[in-house]
Amino acid sequence: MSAPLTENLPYTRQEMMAIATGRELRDGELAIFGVGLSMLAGYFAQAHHAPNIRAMTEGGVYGATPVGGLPWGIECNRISANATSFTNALDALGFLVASGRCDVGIIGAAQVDKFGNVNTTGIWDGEIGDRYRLPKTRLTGAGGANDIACGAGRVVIMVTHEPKRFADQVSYISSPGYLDGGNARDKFGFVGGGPSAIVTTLGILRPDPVSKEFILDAYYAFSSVDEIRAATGWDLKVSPTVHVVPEPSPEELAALRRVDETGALRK
Amino acid sequence: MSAPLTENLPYTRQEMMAIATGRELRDGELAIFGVGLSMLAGYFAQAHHAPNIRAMTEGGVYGATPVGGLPWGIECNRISANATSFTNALDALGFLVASGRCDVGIIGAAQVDKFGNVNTTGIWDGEIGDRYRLPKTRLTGAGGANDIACGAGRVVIMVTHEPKRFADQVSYISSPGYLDGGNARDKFGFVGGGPSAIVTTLGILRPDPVSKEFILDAYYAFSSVDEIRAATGWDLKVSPTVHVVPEPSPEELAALRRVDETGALRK
Amino acid sequence: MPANKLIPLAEAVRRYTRDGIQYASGAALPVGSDAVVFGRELLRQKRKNLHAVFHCNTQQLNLLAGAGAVDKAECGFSGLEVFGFANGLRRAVESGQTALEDYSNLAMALRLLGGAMNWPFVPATVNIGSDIQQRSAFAPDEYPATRKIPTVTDPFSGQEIGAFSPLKPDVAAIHVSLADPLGNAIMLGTEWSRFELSRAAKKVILIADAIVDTDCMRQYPNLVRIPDIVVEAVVYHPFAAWPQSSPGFYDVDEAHMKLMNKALATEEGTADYVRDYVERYDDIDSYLDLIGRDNVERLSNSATSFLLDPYRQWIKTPAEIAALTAEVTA
Amino acid sequence: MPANKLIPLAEAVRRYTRDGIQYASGAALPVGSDAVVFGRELLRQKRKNLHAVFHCNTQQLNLLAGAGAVDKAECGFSGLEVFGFANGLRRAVESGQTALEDYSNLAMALRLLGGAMNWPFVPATVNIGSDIQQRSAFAPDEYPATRKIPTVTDPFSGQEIGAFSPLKPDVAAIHVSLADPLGNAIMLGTEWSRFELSRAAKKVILIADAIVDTDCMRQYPNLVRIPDIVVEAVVYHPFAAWPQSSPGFYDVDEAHMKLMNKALATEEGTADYVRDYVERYDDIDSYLDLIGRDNVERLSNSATSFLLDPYRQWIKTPAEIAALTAEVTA
Repeated sequence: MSAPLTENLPYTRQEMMAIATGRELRDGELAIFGVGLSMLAGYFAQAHHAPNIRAMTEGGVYGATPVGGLPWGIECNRISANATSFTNALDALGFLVASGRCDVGIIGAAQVDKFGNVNTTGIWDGEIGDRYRLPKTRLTGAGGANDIACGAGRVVIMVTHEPKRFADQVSYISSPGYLDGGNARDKFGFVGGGPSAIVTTLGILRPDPVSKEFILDAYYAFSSVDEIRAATGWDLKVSPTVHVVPEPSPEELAALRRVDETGALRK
Repeated sequence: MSAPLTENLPYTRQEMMAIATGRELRDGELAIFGVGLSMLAGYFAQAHHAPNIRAMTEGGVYGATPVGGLPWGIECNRISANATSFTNALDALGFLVASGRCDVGIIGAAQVDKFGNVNTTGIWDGEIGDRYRLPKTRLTGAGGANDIACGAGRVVIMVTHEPKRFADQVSYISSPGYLDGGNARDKFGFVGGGPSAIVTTLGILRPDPVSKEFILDAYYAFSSVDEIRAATGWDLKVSPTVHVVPEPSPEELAALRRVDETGALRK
Repeated sequence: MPANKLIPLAEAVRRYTRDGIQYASGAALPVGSDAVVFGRELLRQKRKNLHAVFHCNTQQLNLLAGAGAVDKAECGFSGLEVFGFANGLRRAVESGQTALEDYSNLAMALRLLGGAMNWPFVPATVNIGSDIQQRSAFAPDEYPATRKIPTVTDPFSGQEIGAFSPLKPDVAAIHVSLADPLGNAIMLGTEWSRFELSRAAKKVILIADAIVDTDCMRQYPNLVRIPDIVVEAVVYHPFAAWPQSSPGFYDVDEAHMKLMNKALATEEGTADYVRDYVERYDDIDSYLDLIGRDNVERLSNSATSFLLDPYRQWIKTPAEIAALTAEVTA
Repeated sequence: MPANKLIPLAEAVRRYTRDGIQYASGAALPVGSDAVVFGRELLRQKRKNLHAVFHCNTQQLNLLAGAGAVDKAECGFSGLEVFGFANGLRRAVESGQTALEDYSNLAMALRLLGGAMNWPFVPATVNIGSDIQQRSAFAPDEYPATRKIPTVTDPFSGQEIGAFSPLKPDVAAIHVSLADPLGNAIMLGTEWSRFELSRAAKKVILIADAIVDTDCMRQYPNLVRIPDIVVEAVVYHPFAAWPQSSPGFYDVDEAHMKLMNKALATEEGTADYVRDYVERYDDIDSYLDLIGRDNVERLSNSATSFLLDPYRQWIKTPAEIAALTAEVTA
C-alpha cells in the first residue's frame, strides 16, 4: 500500500477511494463485497447513506456487519459473529450473483485495462504468448471476482492508481470488463452489465457508453488530470465534464472510521 | 388392496410380498424406499437381517425409523421424529440416487410390462396414440421413481399381481425398466442397472440376462406357476429353475410386524 | 425493502398475486409443510387461471385444481402418498380443465436449481427415455415431444443427454416453521426444494407457523436457509399447513385429509368444502375454531414437538405479532 | 460400514491416502474452517505427487505445495485474503513444481455440484470469455484451450455457453465443527462447498473440532448437512484448522498465519517450519502444547463462542472419545 501523500488533509487517499466507492452504492441494493478494502467501502455505505443495503459475501454470509476491525477474510469470525444466515458458495455466487440478482459488486485489481478487464492472476514479463508459460509473479487468481464481473448488475473496481496497474491491455483477463470494447460482452451472454466505474486512489474513471473505453470522469481535491494521466498506462481520455469529487464530509469520515475500526485505510 | 386369500396361513399375501422384497436388500447397502409398502419392506430388512442398511427417503430424511406405524408420507412426522439429518430433494434424488451412489431402490407400480417398465401416470382406454390425449384415469405420476429407475444400482418393483397390472407393454413409461429390452438402456447412458426383480403378491419375476424379459423365478407356498401365468397379461416364461420362495420365518414375521405397527399389511 | 415485512395473509394474496400468474408452492411433499392456507385465501379472493408449479402435489393444489382455479400445472408427483390419489387434481386433469405436465421429483428440483442459477438449461440424466420426455400435456400434438426435454450434446464425451427447462415462478408462497419479521426463515424437516425455490421465484412470500425474534437467527445462522434478502413479505399463520403436518408443530390431520380429498372428488363436494372450510373463517382465531380447538391441541401433541424446543424462547406472542403487523400496514 | 467410525488422524491418513491421489480439502475459504492438521499429517507420512482440489487455497495447500508435495492443483482463489499472497503455493507455481489450473470460486463449487450429480458437464455462464477459459496450466500448449471449458449449445435458444468439467476427488478431508461417532456432522459458519464436496468425493473423512453424542443430531437434524451415510471415517482433532479459524471454537491466529506464510516463502523457511510445526508433536496434547496453551485459551475466547452454546451439553470428553476410538481400532 502506498503511504498517504495527503498529510495536509484530514483523510488518506485510501479513505477517499473507499468513500468514493461507497457513494456508488444505493440504499436497498443487493450488494456483494470482496475481502479487504472493498468490504470496508461497502459497509461504509451501509453505515452512512444506505442503511437498507442488503450486504452479502461470496461465502454466503448474510446480515452481518464486521466487529473488531477489518475481517481477515470474508468468513473470518469478525464477520461470522453476528450473521443472520450462513449458506454457501453456490447460493451466494450462483443463485444471487451469477444469476443476475445482485445489483452491484465491488472488486479489486492488480492490473486493469482501458476496457475495464481485470487481472489478478499473474504478472508476466511481456505478453504470455501462445504457450501458457509460468508467470514471473503469481497472484491470487480470480476468486469470486470473475463471477461478480459476469453476473452483477454493475461492478465497481477499486485499484491503487499506478502506471503498472493501468495497462493498455491486461496480460491475463481474470475477470471480464468490456473485453475488447463495444458490445463484446454480448457474445457471451453475460447477464451483468459490466464495470460502471474504476475508483482509484487518484480519481474515478467511467466507460464511454458506446466504445466502453474508460475515460477520466473525476479527480480528487488532492489530485489532478495531469497526475492521473501520467499514472495511467494508456492514453487516458478525459471527459468533457470532468470535475472534482466532493471531499469526504465529516459524517462520511466518521462513518468510515467506525467501520474501519482498526485503521486499515489509514495505514 | 385385495383381501388376504391366505386365511389358513399365519401371514397375508402382502406380508409375504414385503418379506420377499426385504430379502432382496443386503446389509450395509445405501437404499431408498418409497412411501407405503416399499417403506415397510425396507425397514423390515433393517429390523431383521440388514441392521447397517443406510436407509434414505427421497425427501432427504436420513437415519430415521418410523414410529407409531406406517408413515402417511416420506416426510410424515412419523418418520421425521427420530431422523439424524434432513436435507432436500436435490441431495437425496440427485447426489445420492441419480448419481449412481444408491445401491438399491424399491418402487411400486400401477402397471408393469415384460421389460420392467413402470406406469404410474395414467390409464388410457387402449393406446395413447400420436396425440397425448387425456387419460381415462389419472394416476400419481412418476414422483421419484423415475429417478430411482434411472440411477439406483438396482431396483425392486413391488406390485399386486393382477392381469390388468401386468401388460405386454405399458401405455405410458413413467419409470424406465429395460425399455424395449436387450441393451436399450445404454442409449440413454443410465448409470443404474435397471430392475433386478418384480416382487408380487404371487411370486418373484427376474429379467433374462440377455433379452431382459421378465420371467417367473419363484412362487410362494400359497401360489402356483399356473395361477401366476393366468394373472399375467403377457405370455410369461418360466425359469427352468423355478422354485418355491421360503415361507416367512417366525423371526421375519415378528420383525415385519414390529415395523408394521398399525397392521397396514394385514388389512 | 422495509425491515419489518409482516403482513396479514389476505394482504399478501391481494398484493402479490394476480389471475394467470405462475404460482409456486413451497412445500415439503404432499403430507408435510405446505402453506395450504395460502391456497384457501387464493380461492377466497377468486384468483383463477393459475399456472401452478408444485414440486409435488399437495392438498393446496388438490383444492385449487378441484375448484377450477388452475389452467396449467407442473408436478413431479400428483398423488397424496398413502392418502391415495388427489381427487380434485385428478378430476381437473381428467376433465381437461387442468393441463398437467409431468416430470419426476428430481426434475422439478433441478428445474428450480436452473431457475435460481439463471441457466438456460439444466443437464438431464433422468426422465430421458421415458414418456415423461416423449409426451407433453402442454404440447399434446407433438409426439415425440421435442421441446419439453430436448437433447444436448456433452462437449467432453460427445454423448447426448437431456436438457430441462429452468423454472422461475412469478410468486412463491413458501411454508416455513419459523420466520423473523425481516424474513429470515428456519425450516424443520426436509427442505424438499424450498431452498432452490426461494432463489428461483421472482417474489417470495413466507408463511410461518410461528414468528421469532431475530436473535434466534443470530443463534442459529446455519439453520437460516432462506435469508431476508430474498424475501418480500412474511405472513404469520398458525396451522398454515393444516391438514398437512409441520414437524415440531403439528401432525397430519388424518381425518381431515380424508374428508377433504373425498369432498374434492366431486364438484358438489368441492363446493361444500369451499363453503365450509375456505369461506367460513375471518381471521386466525376463527380459522383455529374451524379446525377445532381440541383437534388443534391433539395434533400439536406430536412426537416431533421436541424439535421446536430450542427455539421456543424466541417465539413471539400473537399480541406482539399483531403490533408488528400494524406497523407495516399502517 | 461400522456404526462407530472414530479413528486417529494418523490412521486416517495411512488408510485413505496414497501418493498421487486427487485430494480435496473441505474448507471454508482461506481464513476459515479447514483441516490444516490433515495436511500436516500428509507431510509427516511423506505423501507426494498430490493432485490438490481446493475450492480456495488455504494454509494447508500453501504448506503442501510449499513443501513440494503437490504436482497439480485446481483452485478458485489462490491467495490468503487479507494475509496476502500464499507464498508456498506461489513459489511452487512460479518454479513449475505445481501446475495450478485456474477457475473462479463459483466454477469450483459448480464442478463439485456436477461431480455430486454425476453429470457429464455443468453449464457455465461465468469464466467464459476470460483467460480462465482460454488458458490451461494443465494443457499449456493449447491456445485458446478447447478442452478446459468447451462450449455447449443450449437446445432451447441455440445460444452457446460454456461447460465445466465435474470434479470427483478420490478423498476429501472435510473440516466440520461437530461430528458424532457415526459420521453425522454440523458445520458452523459458511459451508462454502463442503456440502457438495461431501457427495462428490469418492471417500469422505471428517475432521471435527469436537465429538458429540448422536442425540445432538436428533435435536438438530436440519443442521446435519453431512449425514453418516456418505462418511468413511471420523477424526477428532481440536484446533484442526489452526492457524485458521473455526466459528464457535477459535479465532484466526494472526501471528501464526503471518509466521507460517513468511516461512513458506523460501525453501529454507519451509524446512524449518516443517521441522518446528509439522514434525514436532506426537499427539493431540503435544499439538496443543505447540500452539501454546495460553494461545489456545486466547484464541478460544472468540466473539463467536456463543454459536457453540446450544451443543455444549452433548460434547464428549477426550476420555470418552479415546474409549470410542479404541473400540474401532481394536
